[in-house]
Amino acid sequence: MDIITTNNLELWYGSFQALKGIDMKIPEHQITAFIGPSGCGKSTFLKTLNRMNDLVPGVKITGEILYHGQDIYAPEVDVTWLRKRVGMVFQKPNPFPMSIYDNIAYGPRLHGTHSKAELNDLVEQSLRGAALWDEVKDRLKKSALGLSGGQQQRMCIARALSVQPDVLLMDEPTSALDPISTMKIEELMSDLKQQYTVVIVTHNMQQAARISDRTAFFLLGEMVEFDETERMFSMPSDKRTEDYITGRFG
Amino acid sequence: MDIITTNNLELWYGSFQALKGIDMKIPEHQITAFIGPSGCGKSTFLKTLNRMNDLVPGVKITGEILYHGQDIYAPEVDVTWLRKRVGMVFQKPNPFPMSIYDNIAYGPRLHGTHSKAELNDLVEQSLRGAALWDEVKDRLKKSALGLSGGQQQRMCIARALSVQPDVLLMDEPTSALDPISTMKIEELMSDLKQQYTVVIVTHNMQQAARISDRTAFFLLGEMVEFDETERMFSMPSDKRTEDYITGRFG
Amino acid sequence: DSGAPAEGSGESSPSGATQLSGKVSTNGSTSMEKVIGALSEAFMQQNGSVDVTYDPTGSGSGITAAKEGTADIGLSSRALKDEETADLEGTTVALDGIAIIVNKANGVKDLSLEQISKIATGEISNWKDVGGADAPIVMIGREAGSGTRDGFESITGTSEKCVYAQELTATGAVIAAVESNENAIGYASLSSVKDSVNMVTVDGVTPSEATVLDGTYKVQRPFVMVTKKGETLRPEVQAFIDFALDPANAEIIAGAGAVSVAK
Amino acid sequence: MNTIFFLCGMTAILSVVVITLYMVLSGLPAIREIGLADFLFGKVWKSTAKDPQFGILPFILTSLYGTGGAILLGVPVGLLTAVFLSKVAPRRVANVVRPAVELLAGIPSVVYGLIGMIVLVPAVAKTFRLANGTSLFAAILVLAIMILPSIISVSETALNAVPPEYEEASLALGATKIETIFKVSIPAARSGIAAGVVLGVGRAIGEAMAVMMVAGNVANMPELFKSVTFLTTAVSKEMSYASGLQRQALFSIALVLFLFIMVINVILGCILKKKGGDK
Amino acid sequence: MANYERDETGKIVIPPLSKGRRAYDLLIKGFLYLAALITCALLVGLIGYIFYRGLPNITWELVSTAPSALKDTIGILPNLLNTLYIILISLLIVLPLGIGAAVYLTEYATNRRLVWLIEFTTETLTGIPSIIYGLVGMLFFVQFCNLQTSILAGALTLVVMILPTIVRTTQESLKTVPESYREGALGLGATKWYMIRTIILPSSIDGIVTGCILAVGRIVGESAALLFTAGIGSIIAKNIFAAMSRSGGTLSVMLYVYAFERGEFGVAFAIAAILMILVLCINFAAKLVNRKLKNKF
Ligand SMILES: Nc1ncnc2c1ncn2[C@@H]1O[C@H](COP(=O)(O)OP(=O)(O)OP(=O)(O)O)[C@@H](O)[C@H]1O
Ligand SMILES: Nc1ncnc2c1ncn2[C@@H]1O[C@H](COP(=O)(O)OP(=O)(O)OP(=O)(O)O)[C@@H](O)[C@H]1O
Ligand SMILES: [Mg+2]
Ligand SMILES: [Mg+2]
Ligand SMILES: O=P([O-])([O-])[O-]
Repeated sequence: MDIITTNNLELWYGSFQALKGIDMKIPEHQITAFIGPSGCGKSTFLKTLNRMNDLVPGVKITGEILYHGQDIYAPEVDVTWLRKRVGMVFQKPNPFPMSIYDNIAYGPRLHGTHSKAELNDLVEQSLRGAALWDEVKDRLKKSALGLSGGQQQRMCIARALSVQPDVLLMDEPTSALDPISTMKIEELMSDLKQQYTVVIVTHNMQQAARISDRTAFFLLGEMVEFDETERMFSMPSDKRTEDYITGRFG
Repeated sequence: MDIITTNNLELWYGSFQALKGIDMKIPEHQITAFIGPSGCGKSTFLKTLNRMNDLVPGVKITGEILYHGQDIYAPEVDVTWLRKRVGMVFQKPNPFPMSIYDNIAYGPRLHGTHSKAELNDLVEQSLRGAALWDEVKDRLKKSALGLSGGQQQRMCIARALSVQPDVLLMDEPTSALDPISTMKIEELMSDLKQQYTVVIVTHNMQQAARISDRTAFFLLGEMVEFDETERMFSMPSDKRTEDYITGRFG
Repeated sequence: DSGAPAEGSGESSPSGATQLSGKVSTNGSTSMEKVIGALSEAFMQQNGSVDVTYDPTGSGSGITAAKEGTADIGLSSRALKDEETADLEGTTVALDGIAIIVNKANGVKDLSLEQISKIATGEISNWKDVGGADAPIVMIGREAGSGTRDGFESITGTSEKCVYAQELTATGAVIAAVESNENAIGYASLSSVKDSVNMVTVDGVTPSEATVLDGTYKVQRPFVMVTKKGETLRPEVQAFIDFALDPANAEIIAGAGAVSVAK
Repeated sequence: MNTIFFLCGMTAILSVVVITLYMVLSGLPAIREIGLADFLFGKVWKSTAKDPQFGILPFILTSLYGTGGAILLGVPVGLLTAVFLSKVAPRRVANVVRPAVELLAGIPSVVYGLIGMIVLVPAVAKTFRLANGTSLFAAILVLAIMILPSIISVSETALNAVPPEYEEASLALGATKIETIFKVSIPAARSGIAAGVVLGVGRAIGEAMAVMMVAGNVANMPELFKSVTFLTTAVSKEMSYASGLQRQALFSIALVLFLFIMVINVILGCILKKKGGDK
Repeated sequence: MANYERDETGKIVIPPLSKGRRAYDLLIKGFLYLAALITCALLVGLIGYIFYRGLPNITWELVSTAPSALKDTIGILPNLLNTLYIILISLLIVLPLGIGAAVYLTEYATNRRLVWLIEFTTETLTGIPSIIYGLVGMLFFVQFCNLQTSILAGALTLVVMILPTIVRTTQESLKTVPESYREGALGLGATKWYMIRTIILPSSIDGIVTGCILAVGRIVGESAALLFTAGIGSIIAKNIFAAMSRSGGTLSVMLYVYAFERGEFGVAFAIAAILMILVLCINFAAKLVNRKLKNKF
């Protein structure tokens, strides 16, 4: 089953075309990785999937993005609902300047959960889901800014989980982290795919090879190739992909 | 003849010792290169030679630096005189925001030359000395900021020459430049040593090997080895020097 | 009409035809501003090289300035107190009526001194009690220390008992406040009152130059030039005081709205 | 040259020392004579009476209430305007409103006083059916308008400095823009906003001329619709005429005002330093 | 895992934003627009009213004559001049002082505590209200230095008041001068002062100009500090030196005097309109300089 489908997606920042005719089907309960050289449009494409690009002034989008068959750019779509279902984790860990508890409870409160008990439950669940519960359960009321970088990133994942999304979009979630934290998060992602669909942008081809089920290679706003990760890295069908993964450019 | 001699020079930034017991004799009319890994104290040592380190708050210096036999840290020494004699060129070209002419004339004016004819002469001489005259002679009144990076750096060398120094200190003068500009400046240095004593800091061992007569290798604030360049690169006497020039660290 | 005073001053000037020069500094009461302004303007027209300056700092500061010698002439819009006359000399140069003013829309034309004092103390608080419309009375006065307030309160016997709705720091402000409030009553230097407000008659007497001078209009106070006792004044300073006292210049003072005492 | 520049640098210190010295030296004698408690907590100010009374509680309370009222009105409007400018307004609209705010800051205080006196005071009297419109309320309105620009500009700066990552995170959790602003941006900018408020407090407590023209200047205990005297106007209204103990007492009021301001400055300094420390 | 409501084609059905949240959104948005509207309305109202009342009262006679008590006329020429004099004198004094202090702070000072102290006191001066400046100016300049109520005393008082503005803007722009300029000059054997004179100050001229403009704005609008120090004199002095030693009211002070003390509202509004025009010009000039500043770097 494909959870997200894009048809001939094009995107302009003003007069600059950042995405060119992208057709992609993102399968449910798998990890899909986007790779490509800097500036090729990976982040841009990721952000169109939960409409975070709406915030950029001067953006123009044509084509379709279907989420469970529903066009997410249709006028009747409530973007807050969409973003609740399609969560996002950013490159740099970005905890709110509040307590760990309040960080995690932020989303649920927003969407109407106010009962103390329910919130406690959700916070614990989410933190467990992000493999952080044991490390922080005694300091939930402390500021989240006091966590280490890796912990902060896992907390951000927990925060994204707290609103019970379907899909998790992650834009280079480990590029600001040390190797050990990176490893923990990679492990976490493999766990997550049991319940969630994960889409990850990475500049690290080894990472894509290690953790993803399918990989898409972007170049200059085009999706050059999209295939099972193993096949892509062993026998890419496009010359440019091959050049890229063998390190000939980028 | 040695133009500069240091005896047991030590330097502290606050409580951090950046230079440890340096004894060095810098010969006249030669190019002396300082090499060593980042943070080893090359720039610091260079700057003590014309007392540019005086500007850093909390600096403490012991030992002696003799310039033509005179201790430059002696109380009666006029530091502006010293800096006129021992000129300096910096890593990043730093033209003043004025015309090329005024940039070059800045030093002479400073030291009391105001006659128009003399200034014109000096400007031409200095620019010729820095192999820049032909390129800029028609735009002397234009802003120096309009020059290319390599031209700017040669202009800075011309500016240093304009006050007729003995010694030119250069701190990585080509590290911000493209290969062609670098080559021009290396050629220029070889010309300059006819008239001046040149001391150059470089992070580029090939450069040191190409242009210098003697090379000093610094490590963690110590001068590990100081020898003729050819000998140093062919048969270093210290194990650490060998490790460094063969690329085993740094 | 500057021709007339010019002649007069020539006669009264102690130094006769000799050219006066220098600076005369005056300092003090703000309500004397108009009178001093007019006098000094005329005086300087005649004596081109004398510079008369005026610092509107208030009567208290003016008296202090005279005492400390920081000004040649202190200006006070009240008579000197006993303890002040010990080392200061007060020369009354003019009298000033204190007009009782009401809004143009107010029908009340006359008040007795007693009614005024009752209004000031708040005993009478509605216009209907003094023959006006049924409306609250808004009493507007000056700040503590003002010569005008001092004069008004001592004559109406209301010292320390007045209940004000507003205390404003200048004559003009009082007039403006009365002008813009139908229920207001206030007091202001006669010299400054224009026809933007109504003056009530006090015990039937209309405030005017004549009634102030002959004393039938009771609410009045002096304008005083204060100098140090027993000190010979510089000729230009003496000349300025004489100029103010010269009957030939009474018109200048009258033009500024006050009543000259020169006879 | 060093010495000359050093001396220039010392002028600021010197000025503060001289100001403090003069304030304290000229303010203390009257307090000593009247008695600190009687001075600060006395409810009656009759400075020229035969048996004068110098209680400045009415002035202190008026200044506090007046400032409080101005903050109460000015902060919501100011903060919301800042939010509007920083987060909501289309750029073209913001480019019109922002200079307008700057202009508001540039209007001299006497001009505010003038309009307050001519327009506001009669309007207050009419609206609330008062015999007399000069009042604490009129002063509060004028002060609220006068502190608006500083609150807006300081808050806007603070809001603009909120890292966009915070807002992105919130939006990505399905918050609306408004929810994001009020639940994340404003809390994150709170120390800057607090600085704006404290700055406004300083402005409001120190304003003299505009207040003088609309407050009525009677030494009443503060009531919303009565003429009142602020600390600043208490000083300026009687200063010209005062002598002796009355004059000294005025300097004592100024000393109290000065201490208020110094406390506010210190608070402001602390807030700003803490904010700097966060970064 | 959520179960979606799906329509007949298999598309999921997306529920709209909950009523409560939508209402909250709308309400707050309403408040935001309201607040901005209030701010703008205030401004438009204020300025419109000032011009409406003031412009008709600006006559040639008003701006070209001195007031005469004899003729009972009002003119504000002396006050225009006084304003100019006070601006000139204060700037003349405050510029060297303020720039000097800023240069000391950024180029010379090595003692961290002293720097902190100077910056702290400078900040403190910003917070002191003008009425206090007025009082201390009266006590110190007028009485202690025996300058009398005079333009000089007023200007000196203002010097202290606007010192922080000059120091801060100069300091800001000194900090933007690249360190490499300093190294370049010193490396040629320049003394510090020569370097500052020839490189540092010329490079930060824009910031200094901005400071001046801000200071002029402050001086033009100031009243409380000047009332007790420069007074309300309205006589045209023979020259600026004669003017310095006598009382002189600036436009703002005279606006207060004409409105509040004399009830001459026509004149007051005329002055208010003139002041507003000045403020507009000052804001415009500051923008211009700022834009130039941005282009430069
Ligand atoms: N807000 C924007 N406005 C204009 N152009 C933009 C904007 N954001 C991105 N771009 C441009 O769009 C192109 C794609 O950007 P994008 O951030 O998607 O690249 P990326 O593949 O994520 O690169 P990286 O690996 O560096 O993150 C780039 O050329 C970029 O300069
Ligand atoms: N102003 C200073 N204050 C304190 N420590 C300093 C200062 N300047 C340099 N240091 C320290 O002194 C040591 C030597 O610095 P220096 O700049 O001389 O190194 P370098 O050999 O020139 O390195 P690079 O190749 O990176 O320029 C470094 O550890 C540096 O951190
Ligand atoms: Mg990216
Ligand atoms: Mg270096
Ligand atoms: O201004 P007065 O002193 O006359 O009230």
